[in-house]
Amino acid sequence: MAFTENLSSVDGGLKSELGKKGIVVATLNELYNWGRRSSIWPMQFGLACCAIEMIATACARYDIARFGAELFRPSPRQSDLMIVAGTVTKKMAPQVVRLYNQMAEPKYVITMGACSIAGGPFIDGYNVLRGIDRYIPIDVHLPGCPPRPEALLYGLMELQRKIDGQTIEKTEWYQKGLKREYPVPECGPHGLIPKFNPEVWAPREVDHRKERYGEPVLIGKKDKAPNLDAPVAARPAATSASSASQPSAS
Amino acid sequence: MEKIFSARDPSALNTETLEINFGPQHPSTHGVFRMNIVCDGETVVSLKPVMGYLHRNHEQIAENMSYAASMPYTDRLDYFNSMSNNFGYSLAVEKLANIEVPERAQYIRVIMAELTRLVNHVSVIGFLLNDLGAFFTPVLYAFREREKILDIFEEVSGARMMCNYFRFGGVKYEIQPHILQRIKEIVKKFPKFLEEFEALLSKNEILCMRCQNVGVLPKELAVSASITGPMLRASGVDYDIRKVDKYSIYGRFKFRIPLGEKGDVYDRYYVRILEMHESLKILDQALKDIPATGELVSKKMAPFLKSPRNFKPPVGEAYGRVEAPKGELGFYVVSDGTPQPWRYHVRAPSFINLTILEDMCLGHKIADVIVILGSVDIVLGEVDH
Amino acid sequence: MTPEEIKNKIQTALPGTALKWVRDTLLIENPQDLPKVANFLKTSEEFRFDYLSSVTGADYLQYLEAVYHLYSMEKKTGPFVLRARVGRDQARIPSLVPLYRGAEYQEREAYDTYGIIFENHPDLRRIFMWEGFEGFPMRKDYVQEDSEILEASDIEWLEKHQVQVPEGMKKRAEELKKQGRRAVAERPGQPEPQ
Amino acid sequence: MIFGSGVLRSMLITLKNFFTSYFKGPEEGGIFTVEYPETRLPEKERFRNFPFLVYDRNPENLRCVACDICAKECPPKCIYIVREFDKEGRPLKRPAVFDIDFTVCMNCGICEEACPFDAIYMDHEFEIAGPERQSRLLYHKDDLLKSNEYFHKIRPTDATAIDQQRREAEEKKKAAAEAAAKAKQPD
Repeated sequence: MAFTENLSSVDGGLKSELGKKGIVVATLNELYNWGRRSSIWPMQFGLACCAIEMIATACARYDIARFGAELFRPSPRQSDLMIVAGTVTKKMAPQVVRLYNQMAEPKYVITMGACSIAGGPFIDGYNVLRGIDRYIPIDVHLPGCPPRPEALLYGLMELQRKIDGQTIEKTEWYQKGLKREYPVPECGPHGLIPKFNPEVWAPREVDHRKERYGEPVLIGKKDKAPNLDAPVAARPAATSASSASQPSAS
Repeated sequence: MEKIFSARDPSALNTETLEINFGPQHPSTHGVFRMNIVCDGETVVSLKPVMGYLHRNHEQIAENMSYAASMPYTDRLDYFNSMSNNFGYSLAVEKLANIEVPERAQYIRVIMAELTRLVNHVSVIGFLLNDLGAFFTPVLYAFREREKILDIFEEVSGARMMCNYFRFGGVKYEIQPHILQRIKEIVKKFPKFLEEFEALLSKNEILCMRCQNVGVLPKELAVSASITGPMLRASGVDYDIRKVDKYSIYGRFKFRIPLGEKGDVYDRYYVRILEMHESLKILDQALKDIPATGELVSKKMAPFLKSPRNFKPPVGEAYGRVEAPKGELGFYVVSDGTPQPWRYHVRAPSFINLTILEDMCLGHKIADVIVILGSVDIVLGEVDH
Repeated sequence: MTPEEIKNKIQTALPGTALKWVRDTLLIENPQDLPKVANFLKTSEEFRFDYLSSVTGADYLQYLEAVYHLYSMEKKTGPFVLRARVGRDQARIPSLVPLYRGAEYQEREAYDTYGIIFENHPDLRRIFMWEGFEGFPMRKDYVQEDSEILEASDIEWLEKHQVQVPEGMKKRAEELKKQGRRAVAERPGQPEPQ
Repeated sequence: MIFGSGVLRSMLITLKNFFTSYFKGPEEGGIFTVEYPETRLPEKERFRNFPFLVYDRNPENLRCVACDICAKECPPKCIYIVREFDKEGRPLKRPAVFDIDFTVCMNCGICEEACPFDAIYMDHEFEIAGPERQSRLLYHKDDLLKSNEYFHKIRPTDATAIDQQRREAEEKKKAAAEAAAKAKQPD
């Protein structure tokens, strides 16, 4: 495919010339990466809305099988790729981290959709984790709410590109003493303990959202309750008197 | 040797119940649903659902933003049918602020809601059959049809799943004649697909054996447990909010309400198929009667499209409900006269339909639990809201 | 039937219940009367409200409220709305589960989010949040944690699991601990720009 | 009926679908797959993914006036705008910072609806993915700016209607200004 980067020392012209004669020249790396990149087995693991788009990607129209990734494994032990498809809540986060720990090397993670990247639209919820990258490392972030099935395929291609860049000598999983397992957070009295894993994630240095709106926008709650007991004056006007005036630019 | 002899005598055997944790990561729980099942051998003795793994604080978030800004969040409640969720929410707010909806918008709303019902039922049946062991083929067929309808949604509203199409007092975009033509084509071709889909497995012996007399829900229990939607009607209770409330313009259409006899899994499966036929009838009539022109949003609400934050309904409360594909979807909104609602509550059908999951599963084998759960038709976004 | 007639009917059938109309809904002034009234509405030939559509809590600062939407599947009428008010500290309302099974999860939800205790509920546990979660998050006075500042308990946990914690974060957690505060979410000090 | 005939029938239907899908077009329920990177589905005009900012002629001439309405209407609050000031500290009608956090944006299209200056619209671009979250997915003003021609390309109907509206509004303004000038002259 067009996007496959040629990493071997044999130059492309000679290679295609040989290819025409039926001789395939490949480095071990290429072979190794080709094999891995064409058989990424994702885990059958849906959390929320994005999971439906994930299923749609697996179905006839988008057909993820063209990328060798149609084999959705229900068990983390047999899968290479975890597609975190949907909102990760604080209650679910320990399970997600545990699933990641159970996956065999080499393992990759795609966060699909805004929710799993940073909490997305539900970022202000009291039970919503602001991004699964607080606990586990992520390979490809795929924004959208939900991303189109094509976008998921694009994310998968992005991951394939990443795999193509790896070399057999330097891959982490052949190094001694590698243990890509991360401590599983616990449910505490106010949220998860710890709030994030500083080895994996650090807060943004400048967080506009926090500066501008406060931590959650929700804290400025109202201090005056409506009085439903008061008698209704005839039929109330449907909307308030304040009309929608065109806002001025000043 | 002694051990073997004693094992052969069942009375001497020391038996224990087995506790199984089912979920939250399991391919057959339709999301992050979890059940604690106690089994005696393979028979279910007790079943406790554990939810909240997708509790996204929809109510809390909605209480802190303007009324219109909650509309895209309702899409994400039951992410199969964003249109009917929008419908329920806009009905509630329209009731609260006493807003009229123009004629053409009413028709568009009904068309969209019924298309959503088709999408939902067809995919639910696909998943149910998938759970029964017909691995993925029915889902493939179902999603093929679903994609065609999603194309319509995308063309009309701009998004495949999260349509955010309804506005208080109307709908957002105009629906062009060529799109109506395409909907007509889909409606024309759908019965043929349904026939095939039905023939695929309805008379299949394995399906019949696994579905009939499994997970029977008696009429009285269904009413007392507030079950709604196809599940209630499969138990033989004639209650469809489209007929009872005649909300929007449903009073104008002629359609029947399919009812089940026994209330088992097969009835629930079949009621859904029949409901799709009725939906097609409604669509047929709506597409014939829809006025060619007309305003999309009522005059009163048109200025608020541009500035949703200025919309302040009067102090009061309203409960709007619609017959969503999964059951009665209700929105309870209390206004305090400010742009944000004081209280916003969702009465999620699939959440309440789960109440009697244990009653239906008791005494059945553990493999039937999955089938029964599939026939309840849950979507976790709605269960945990 | 006018609201006044309905109210009179209930009061003649159940003497001693204090009722009040709030908008189009019936407020039961003593929450302990709720099962009685609901039972009457469910069983009386005239009403037959056999279907409890929705149960929800609400926080009105001075008091908590439970709202019940009743419909009749038999007569296809409704809604009839009941509400009961309780104080914030002793929020106890008798459960309607013996009458309506459908209230089971909804009451658990109201307990989870508002802390209304439903007496005689067969299984009153948190439904969405985990056991051990403190506070009732839908109440208007609930304060969320600041999810970007580590606290002393987090540091302790991380060190137990041999995770390196940057010094700055440690210092901040210690300061908080000294002050005896939690890292809670606050609005920014200065008003919104523009 | 013989036991097992139902099973056979199901299999026949699958077999029929297997073969007919080869010879029929997508409209008849046949070949349906879109081979994504090479072929693409026709883009729907109203499709919305992420917002972008429209400019006329050159990027200096952007329509946004930093009025902050979209930021306030945005449901998940993912837009941050800082107004630009000139050297004397007077506010200018343009943003100095216009950031959209794509990791929070929910593609609802409310910013587009609320904008009174026709400055922000929803894009069709969906091929956004990357390993970096904090730098890559926080889009700044320069990344968001796209020309009016691009807008015309992706959404011809809307763009033409909006151009028409803007022209009319401008003419009205001009006419009003002229009328005002005329009214002044006799004095």
